[in-house]
Amino acid sequence: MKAAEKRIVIGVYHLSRSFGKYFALQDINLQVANGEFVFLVGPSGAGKSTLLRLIYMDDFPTTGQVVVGPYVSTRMKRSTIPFLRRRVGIVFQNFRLIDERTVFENVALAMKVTGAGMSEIKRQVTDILARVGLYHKRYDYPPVLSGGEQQRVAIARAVANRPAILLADEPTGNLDPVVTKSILELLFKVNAAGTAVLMATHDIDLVRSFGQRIIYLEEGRIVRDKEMIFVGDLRERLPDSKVSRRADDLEGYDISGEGSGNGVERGPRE
Amino acid sequence: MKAAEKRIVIGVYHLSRSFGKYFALQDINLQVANGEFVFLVGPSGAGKSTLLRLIYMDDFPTTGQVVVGPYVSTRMKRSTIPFLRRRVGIVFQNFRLIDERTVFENVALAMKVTGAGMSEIKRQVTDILARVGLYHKRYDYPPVLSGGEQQRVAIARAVANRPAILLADEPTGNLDPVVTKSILELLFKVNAAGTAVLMATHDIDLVRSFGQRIIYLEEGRIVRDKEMIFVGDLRERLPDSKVSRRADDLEGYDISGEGSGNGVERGPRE
Amino acid sequence: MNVNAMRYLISESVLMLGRRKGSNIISIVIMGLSLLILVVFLLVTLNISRIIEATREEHRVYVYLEDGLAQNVSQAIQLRLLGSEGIEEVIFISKEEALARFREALGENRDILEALEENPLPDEYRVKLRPELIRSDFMGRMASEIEGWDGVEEVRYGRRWLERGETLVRGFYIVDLCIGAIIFLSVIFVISNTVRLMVISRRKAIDVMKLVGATNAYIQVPFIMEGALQGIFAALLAVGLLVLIYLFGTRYLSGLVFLDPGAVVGFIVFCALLGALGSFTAMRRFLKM
Amino acid sequence: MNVNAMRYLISESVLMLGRRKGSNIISIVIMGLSLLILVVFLLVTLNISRIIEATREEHRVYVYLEDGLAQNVSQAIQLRLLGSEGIEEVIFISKEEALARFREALGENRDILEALEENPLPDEYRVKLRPELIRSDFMGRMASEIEGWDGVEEVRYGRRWLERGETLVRGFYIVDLCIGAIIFLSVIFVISNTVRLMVISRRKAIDVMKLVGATNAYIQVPFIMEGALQGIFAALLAVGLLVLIYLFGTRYLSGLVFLDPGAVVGFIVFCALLGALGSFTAMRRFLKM
Ligand SMILES: Nc1ncnc2c1ncn2[C@@H]1O[C@H](COP(=O)(O)OP(=O)(O)OP(=O)(O)O)[C@@H](O)[C@H]1O
Ligand SMILES: Nc1ncnc2c1ncn2[C@@H]1O[C@H](COP(=O)(O)OP(=O)(O)OP(=O)(O)O)[C@@H](O)[C@H]1O
Ligand SMILES: [Mg+2]
Ligand SMILES: [Mg+2]
Repeated sequence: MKAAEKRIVIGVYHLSRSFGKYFALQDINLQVANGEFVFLVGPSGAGKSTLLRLIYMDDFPTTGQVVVGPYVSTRMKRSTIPFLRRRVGIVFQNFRLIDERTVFENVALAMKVTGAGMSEIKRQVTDILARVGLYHKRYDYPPVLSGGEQQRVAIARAVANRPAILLADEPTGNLDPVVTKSILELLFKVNAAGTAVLMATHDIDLVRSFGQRIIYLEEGRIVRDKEMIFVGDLRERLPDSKVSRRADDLEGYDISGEGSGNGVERGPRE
Repeated sequence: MKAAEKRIVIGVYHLSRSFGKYFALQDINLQVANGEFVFLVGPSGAGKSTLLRLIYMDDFPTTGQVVVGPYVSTRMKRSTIPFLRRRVGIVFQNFRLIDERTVFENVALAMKVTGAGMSEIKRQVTDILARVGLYHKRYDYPPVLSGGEQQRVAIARAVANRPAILLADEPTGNLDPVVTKSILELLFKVNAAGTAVLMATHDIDLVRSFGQRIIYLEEGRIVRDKEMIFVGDLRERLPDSKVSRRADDLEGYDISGEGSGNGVERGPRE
Repeated sequence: MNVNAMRYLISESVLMLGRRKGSNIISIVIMGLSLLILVVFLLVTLNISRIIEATREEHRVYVYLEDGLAQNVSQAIQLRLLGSEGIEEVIFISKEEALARFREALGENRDILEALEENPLPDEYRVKLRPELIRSDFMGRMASEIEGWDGVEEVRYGRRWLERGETLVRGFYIVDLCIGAIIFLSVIFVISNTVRLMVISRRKAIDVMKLVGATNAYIQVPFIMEGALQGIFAALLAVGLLVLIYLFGTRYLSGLVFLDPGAVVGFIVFCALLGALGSFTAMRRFLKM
Repeated sequence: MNVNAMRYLISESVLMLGRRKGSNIISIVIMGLSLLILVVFLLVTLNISRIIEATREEHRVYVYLEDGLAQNVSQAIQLRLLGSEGIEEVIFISKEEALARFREALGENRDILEALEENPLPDEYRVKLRPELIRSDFMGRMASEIEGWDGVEEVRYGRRWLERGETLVRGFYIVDLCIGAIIFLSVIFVISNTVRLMVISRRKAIDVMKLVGATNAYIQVPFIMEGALQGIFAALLAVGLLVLIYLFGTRYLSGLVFLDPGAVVGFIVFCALLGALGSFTAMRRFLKM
């Protein structure tokens, strides 16, 4: 990848975030280019979720700046935040599903708020639920789902909108190795179609095997930012030893623009 | 361990649980003896959480029976369920902390409801929070904690009461390897003091290394129940390669009865 | 806002009312019963002021004629009275008739009149005014004017009673207004806070919507429409119960009147706005991030 | 239940009230304003019935004496009246005084008396009865008995007025009771459902408590105590506002009376029970697992 092709989609500059006297993040600097896949690794309480929250601007830095596409944290108006969020898919660590809505409605919500058409929503949501293996649970409510199922609904919602950027906070925390592999496969596929992915995880072993860029966070500081050493379709790096029974669900996923629009460049609509 | 010493603390007999036409569990039979440490492994949606819920009697079998100590699911009166729960510590997959209460109060709650004295509660909660490395967060509310921190609060609450049985549903799902090790250490210690532990997890790799009894669950059925092949203090089996920075927190944990009562045999009080 | 957005808003609103039926019904019933107090109060006030109005209509001005007046002079006075501003009806009562009526009015004290040797009463005209002119100031002016006419001995209009009555009615309306204001404010407050409790209980869903990129308007509108619908249902409940109370009441009190249809429609619209406003103010707190 | 349990219950209750201040305050204010309507209604009813009572106390029985009675006979009648059941006060009014009073009472019509040649009125005793005996049945019996006495010509007690007044007062009390019942039921309903909404919003915490082994009683008691405390605060709010309204009202209406202290205490206790009951019924649904 040549420097000329690179466009920075996430930029974090001299960022600190403190809660009272406690610094959850301190002097963070990092940049993520379009199409990059970055792991954010660190022990519990290192500040991974806090960093992601600052990127989707649910929280703002104490000092420093976050730049996401055209949006700059220091010049952000409250009314433009929704348009940032529509370009950023988010898998929350605690899922954040709406208990009173079915699986289908939860996933559809992310598309509905952008003003997408009913038929497009229906097609896309059906498709994505099939891919995460939950089509048969589409009329169930989140409280009756297993932990792993809830996590997959959260992932489906995050990618439903074909976002330009995907932030995933511990997206495989409740998943068994087989499903973990299929979810990673899905994330890689989304990435291969041009979405920049920033995935927080504590599973160093899982992450190391891909030889991908890894940012190590410890006690609120970046202790190491391993440069990307592998370029290409990450799916080739998935361990073959574990045979995925559910891998078939994910076959044929193509996010690269045969749908109604180019997911990567989708801007705010009204 | 000779057969004569064994006392069955959890017995599950010909148990099935269906939701509508869907069978979440089918013809489950298993027994856990006092002091045993059993892993319950299976893919997402296999029915692990459902099985645990049936054991702490938050739900009841469609057919079959669950026996926990003196409590039998088919003869259970609603008013005696609390006394069962006081002998069973539970780590919930979704933590189930009370958002409006501090970390300290959440952990204290499990002891308070048994009618324990204030000073005893204070001593024990302080102690256990130090062991899980969250003493400095004792006045914080769960919503501001990181995922891993919340999980450790949930674990602290489950063991605070020195229960006879500990049910742990994915207790390391949100934890990095270092904290995972220290938490396992804690669970093993609790087990070494006589508490029977049944821990659900999808992390087969983690589990295999201990050579402990593993029950494999798949699509609601037990596909394999590997007999216990290792007896003794499981801590000896913890991998030494990962140096625990927090391991010191867990030193000196002794649950075997120097407190106000014998945790294993604590019965209902009023 | 395009067609999809409209459809989204409508489907969201319907979804919201459909789920959580339980607590929706609770709030509607809370609101409905609060409103019932308000409409019962309005109905009572309406009927009492009808009675006051009826009493006022009974009021007459008495024009006493000089003794032994020629009939044509008397008739000229009657015509002149009928031509005056605000006079609706003029009835002639002869001195004999007047005495008979007085005797009757005295009731148990009527024997006092037995000592009379001749009829001391004059002929009179009983004048009925337009109800809105039955005020002491207007009647005072009219009385002194008519007293100046030829053949008119005196004009009486029950000044003391009128003034006393006016004070009483004014007192009633002040008390009524105070109670009404208290009820009104309480009901508004109860309703807007009931809606607020509902919104608070959905805080989690609101947060999620914000996080997936919903604009404030997109989040608010379904809630506001839900608040409005709750208001309408509550108003219908209150009006329905009021009809029952009215039907029950007419069995004991004849002549009871009901709120007129325009007022009922206005009330329902008002309640819709109230529910919407309750939602709106409750939402604003959350949406300020 | 041991000492630890007691301490647990108290500390839980205090904890609950302390946290979630916002929605607690909302419910207390909803309850307080609902109760305000109730107490305003009670205050108005109390004062109106005081006025009715005062009017009733003004009522007199008139015992007319025969003309030209010897003074000792007249005095004997007075003594006999004073000795009769239920009579509180007897005042002698001479025929001259009676005529003067009558003239005054006639007001504008007084010139009719100018035609009189002699005083047609008799001497009389005005008799004041104990207020609770001012009922047409008792007074009818008493009147016909006294009329039988020597020297008594006639006894009058304003039978028609009394009967009309009794009908009116009975009508007022019926309407008042109906409105009171509606307000009362509405207020009870609003309060118990407000508490219920609060409990519903804490469902998650209740579930957790059940899961860590709390008995139903241990879960319920703090909620019930919280409900009771909310009821007490709401009652205090309502009474406080009522005091303000009362102070404001006394500037315009002299002689206004306030609820007596016993009633206020009873009201607060009643509200505490109401809050507790609301919590209790709301909890029961959840605790049935
Ligand atoms: N709003 C807040 N107020 C106070 N402290 C906070 C707040 N948010 C986060 N923290 C603290 O900041 C630290 C970092 O939290 P964060 O959630 O980012 O950790 P994490 O890296 O995601 O950990 P985990 O892997 O356990 O999820 C934690 O110690 C947490 O308690
Ligand atoms: N109350 C319920 N109603 C309907 N279906 C249910 C209910 N509870 C559980 N299920 C279904 O039963 C299956 C087993 O769920 P369970 O939570 O036990 O899985 P699990 O083994 O814990 O999975 P995970 O590792 O993902 O947590 C799931 O498919 C779930 O959707
Ligand atoms: Mg986190
Ligand atoms: Mg589970």
